[in-house]
Amino acid sequence: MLLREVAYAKPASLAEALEILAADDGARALAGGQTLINVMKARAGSPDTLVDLSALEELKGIELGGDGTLEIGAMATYTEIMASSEARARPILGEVCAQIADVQVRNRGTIGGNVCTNDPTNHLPPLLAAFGARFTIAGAGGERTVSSDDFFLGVYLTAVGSGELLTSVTIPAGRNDGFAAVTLGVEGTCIASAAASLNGSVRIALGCVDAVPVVLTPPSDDAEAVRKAVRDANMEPPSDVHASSDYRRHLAEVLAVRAVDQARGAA
Amino acid sequence: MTTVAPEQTIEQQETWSGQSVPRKEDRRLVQGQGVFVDDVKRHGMGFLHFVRSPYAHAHITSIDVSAAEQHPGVYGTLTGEEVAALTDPFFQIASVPGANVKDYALAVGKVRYVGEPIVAVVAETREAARDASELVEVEYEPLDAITDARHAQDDGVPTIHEDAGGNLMWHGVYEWGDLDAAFAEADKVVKIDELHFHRFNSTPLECDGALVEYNRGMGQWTITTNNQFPGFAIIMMGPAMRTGLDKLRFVTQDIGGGFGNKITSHPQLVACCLLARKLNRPIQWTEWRTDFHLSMSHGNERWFQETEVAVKNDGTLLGFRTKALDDAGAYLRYEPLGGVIWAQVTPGMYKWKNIRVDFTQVATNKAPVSPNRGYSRMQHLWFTERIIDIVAHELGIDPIEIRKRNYVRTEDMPYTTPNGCVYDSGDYAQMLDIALELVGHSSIEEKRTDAKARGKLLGVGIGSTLDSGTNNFGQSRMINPELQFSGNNEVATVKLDIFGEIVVTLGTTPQGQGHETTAAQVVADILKCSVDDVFVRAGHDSYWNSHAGFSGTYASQFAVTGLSAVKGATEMLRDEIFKLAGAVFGGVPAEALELADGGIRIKESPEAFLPFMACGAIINANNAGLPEDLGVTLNCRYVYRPPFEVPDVEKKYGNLTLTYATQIHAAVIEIDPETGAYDIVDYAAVDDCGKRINPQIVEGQVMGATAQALGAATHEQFVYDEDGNLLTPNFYDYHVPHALDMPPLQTGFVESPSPFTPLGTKGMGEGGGAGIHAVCSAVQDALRDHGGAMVYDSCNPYHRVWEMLNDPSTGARVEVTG
Amino acid sequence: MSATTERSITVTINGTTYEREVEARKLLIHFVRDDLDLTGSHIGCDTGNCGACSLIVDGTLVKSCMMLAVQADGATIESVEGLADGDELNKLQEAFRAHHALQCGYCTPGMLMSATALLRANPHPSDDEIKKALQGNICRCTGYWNIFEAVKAAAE
Amino acid sequence: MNVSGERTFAAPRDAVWKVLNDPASMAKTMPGVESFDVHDDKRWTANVKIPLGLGGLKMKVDMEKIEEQAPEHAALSIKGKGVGAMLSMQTSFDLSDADGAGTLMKWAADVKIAGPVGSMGQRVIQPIVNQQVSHVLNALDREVQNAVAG
Repeated sequence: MLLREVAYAKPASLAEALEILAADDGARALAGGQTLINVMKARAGSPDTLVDLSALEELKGIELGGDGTLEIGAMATYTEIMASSEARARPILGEVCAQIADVQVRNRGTIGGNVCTNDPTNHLPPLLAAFGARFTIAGAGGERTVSSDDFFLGVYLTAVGSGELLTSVTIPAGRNDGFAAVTLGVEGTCIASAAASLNGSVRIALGCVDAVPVVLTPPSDDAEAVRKAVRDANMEPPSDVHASSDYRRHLAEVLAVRAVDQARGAA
Repeated sequence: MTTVAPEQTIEQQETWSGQSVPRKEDRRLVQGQGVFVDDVKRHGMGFLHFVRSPYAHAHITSIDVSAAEQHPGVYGTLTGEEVAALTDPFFQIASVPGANVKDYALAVGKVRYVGEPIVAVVAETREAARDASELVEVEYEPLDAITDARHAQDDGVPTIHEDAGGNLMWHGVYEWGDLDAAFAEADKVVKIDELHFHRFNSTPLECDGALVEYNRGMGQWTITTNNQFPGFAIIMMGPAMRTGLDKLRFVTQDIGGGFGNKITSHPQLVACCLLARKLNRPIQWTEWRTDFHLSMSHGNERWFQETEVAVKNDGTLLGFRTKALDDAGAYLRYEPLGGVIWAQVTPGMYKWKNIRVDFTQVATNKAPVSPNRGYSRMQHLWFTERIIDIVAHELGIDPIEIRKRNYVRTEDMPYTTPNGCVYDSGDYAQMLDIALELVGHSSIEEKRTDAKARGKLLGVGIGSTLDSGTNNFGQSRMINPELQFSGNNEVATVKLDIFGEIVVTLGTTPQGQGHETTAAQVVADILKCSVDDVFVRAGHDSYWNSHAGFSGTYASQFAVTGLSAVKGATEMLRDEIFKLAGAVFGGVPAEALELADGGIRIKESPEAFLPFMACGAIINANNAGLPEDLGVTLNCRYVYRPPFEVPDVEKKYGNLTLTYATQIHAAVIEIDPETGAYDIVDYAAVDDCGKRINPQIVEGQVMGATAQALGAATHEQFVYDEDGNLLTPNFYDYHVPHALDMPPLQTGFVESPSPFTPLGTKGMGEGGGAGIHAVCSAVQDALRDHGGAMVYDSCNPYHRVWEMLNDPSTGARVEVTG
Repeated sequence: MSATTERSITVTINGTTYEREVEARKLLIHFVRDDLDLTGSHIGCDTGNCGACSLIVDGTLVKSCMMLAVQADGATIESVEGLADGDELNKLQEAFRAHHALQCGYCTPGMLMSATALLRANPHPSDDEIKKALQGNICRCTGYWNIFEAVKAAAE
Repeated sequence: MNVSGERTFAAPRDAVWKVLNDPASMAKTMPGVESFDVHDDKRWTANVKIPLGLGGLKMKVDMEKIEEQAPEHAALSIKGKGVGAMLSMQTSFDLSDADGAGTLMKWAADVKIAGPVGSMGQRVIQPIVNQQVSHVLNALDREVQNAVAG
């Protein structure tokens, strides 16, 4: 509670938002606020200015391309994704969104906020990494697109640089996906998570085991190959109250297999 | 008489008592019209923010508040130095060495846990107070921290309270029976190296708070607060503040949950009082969640070491000895008084005759402990239940059979325990049967097979607690002979006002227990009126409501002390109404009169009817001509004093509490062996609290206590790192149960009225500890054929279960000899 | 519009329109409780977990501790104080009372708002849907079981 | 929290040693350094704003060299004070000639974080510390290269 003093702006256009962000090194984008405002309550982080993105039409909408590619505006809320008939082209996406936190958080939390925060326990970074999603970032110099491999840089750190904004996430076509997690309580915070995508190749992303999703591409989707890929990643997951490093490493293996099984079942 | 009716619906009865009357409290609460402490505002009030210690253990070398005081909107500050000058240290309950601890409202010279308040800053707005608190410059000289009680007395460890000369706070040996004979008689001795009861609390959803006003002319403070035991707070605060107890007026209306955790807010209240006087304005303090987790009211963490159990081959339990090590945290706010309450339930539910508990309490650099639902008995009962399951496992006896073989039996009640406590009534075996039936125990092996086919490990477990209620604080004499406690009391006033309104005032501070409703039920039965005709004042006001020395809401007692006081006062009022009517009707004897329809009438000629309104009007306004010696006021105050004997301090023998409500829970769980994650798939909670005034409220307490137990058993724990940082300081990492976590629940009850109480009631509401053990027991059962780990800890999150599956030696180490 | 640390906002709560100057940093829950004296909604945590501050903002259920008051400018808000019709409790409030779905009553306002949002979107929820809809509201007194019963009863 | 590792610099040992023992160079390796103040050859202070994605964390960091054996070993005590956090860190560097060319630095640090940031959870803190450490090492590499080039 009781945030430090902060200035607030609610730009009406993407251009205006970028202008404010570029002008003020202490400015931060406010998307759904379901993480940022809590960090500000703890005063563990205190931006000088909040740039409210809620009026930016450019960041809204969920579109399904003719080739099955999904383009999701950064400000799409989890609830909107769950309800979107377009997003159902990749069914796992809505299913995973439905497991995030609770109704209230899903009503305000956004896909852009989730990935830009990149808290290791977040659901969407591993899922989007497994998809091989692409992230469109706008800045003063125009737009650029980065792959999920290049997007996630660390806890609370992504390729979105100072003065830039994530505008949308592009997800290639595919249906053969899985997601598995062990959570703190039923559908609570992830203790470990794994997402798998078997659309052409085998692509697995592990959550909660490192600062960024750990992406694995085992040569086959059989359980032993998946387990070996996890072991070969030589991860040193963080230890905390909820799990030791060893336990997380073990869960990563179990959950990777489960996610792959689900993805295979979805075929 | 004992009645059993697990699925019974409540039928229309002649009395209000025994019926699930919807609560009087609810109408305001469902409309957001409750008045909680943070809802109360005063003109010109200043908001208080505490600067808290980032270190678990450090000398404070300097404090500079000048920048904070110059911050816009700041009214002033209070430092530990000022507190030390203006107040005396809080009275200590312990004998030496704990008696020498100096505890003040703010840290003086040293900080002893992360989150300890150091400076209070008051400002015009909440935000300004917090902003200014960031400008307070505190210089520290960090010291090593002690966070593991097992090492608190090691050579070379830092001393937390230099005045106490070490980290030992209190030590006492409790021994009853003949241990040597018991172990000589035993066929087997089961040795359990160590068991651990973890640190958690009930985390009421509303945190602490106060609005404190100072009346300079009267030298008196009005403290609007959610403290749940004002009677205790004032005896701590008055002497420390060098003021009379009546100068501290406590006021509360609605409290957002307490569970014991809101008993020890007196240090913060003193800071508020000093600032209200210093700054000459009302002081508002609201504690936020992280503050609460860091600094208030953790439950006692306890180890049971070198336990030995003497047992016969047939499972007859002869005795046990153990070393109990209790972690009090950084200050003894209610300790060791609370830590030793376990003596009320020394043998658990079993006929053990020979018991030795070597009890040690130490200080650590963690938040101070305080009462917490099931306080201290929960730890001990968990331990006795652990013994039962471990012994059953080692001897190959069915955990159900060993319990039934050793239960104190109904025919033995009232039963005197080896330490002189008296179990008033109960039928444990019957309760266990009901619990087992409710979880479908007869087909448990088929369910186990079915679970196995799905790759899951099924386990079934039992947990039991005794909710000892209405205590006499008698244990205090055993920890400090100078504390001459041996009893307790509670008060109520019932009056008929001038327009015939029935008004009840209580001394209690309810936090959701429905006192307004159950008190009205008792009154309505005696005055033969409707509960709707009875107005029970909400909340507590120690100036204008009834109030006795230990008024409050704590220690499972309202149904005994509170309602007995209500009963006594109402009966006095009833008798006065009879007397008055007799006189008004011209000398009609009481036997010829009866109460009916909100008034009193002559039985034989019911048209001679005096409504309550007329009674109130006559006695207050139209009393000329009434007989001089009538002795009727229609304003009746009754103090209920539970019957107690003075305990024997030398032998630590004597009755410490009046009633024993009983809980037996059964849990069925399924573990995913690959991850250690588990689900509770069936759950039963069976409760016996004697006569139930309002079954729905009783069941609500049972449900709530169960939910807290399941949270504590699975995820809730206050974990510190070795530097003394709390790693679960909020609801993000301290996971309390959410809606989706709730298993299917069946409740059942047995009603064994207490022979010792006026209404046959027993205090209740604290019996959730049964659930903690039921889960531990079920985990152990599930692992039986999968490594056979013995559950060591009262909290078993998934990683711990996984560790026990992988390496059974991470469980408790057990050895059997003989 | 440039960034400011204070601004004037207008909100309509339970049919009454309020216009106030607020600091940008003020959370919506503080604004509602402290500035507007609508103290029915509560604060039970500081991490957005407990849901005691739940409000319906422009038809959407939110936790008002994770929203700035300035973000609610122009919004229509519903809070617990608006549920009853005068002194007449609504069906859900009556069901909470009849089923003993509250003890201390501190979580109840938020719980009622979550249940209200649920029943509006889904008048006949299944048991699982009720649990899922209340996942964001912590109650420490009841164990939720009676709350599930009350919501189910109100839906019938 | 203990973190440790190795780093090879493409520079002779004395060049690396020089950087490690130059307060001004070392201060520049701090993440988000805004200003610094050298008190003497053993003690210096930096004002930093550690760039966390959700807003910078301002800290005043005091550093003191507590051990020194040229040109192979040094140990520093670092104490940071910010509103959200208290940082305390003991770190040591051991230099040796790398196989082939360059200098091998083995380093270890014991990091303690207290205050609200410390209570945000190790799931966040541990990776953040690793991120900041790699930031420092990269900055150190740059300083070494600058020193060699300069």
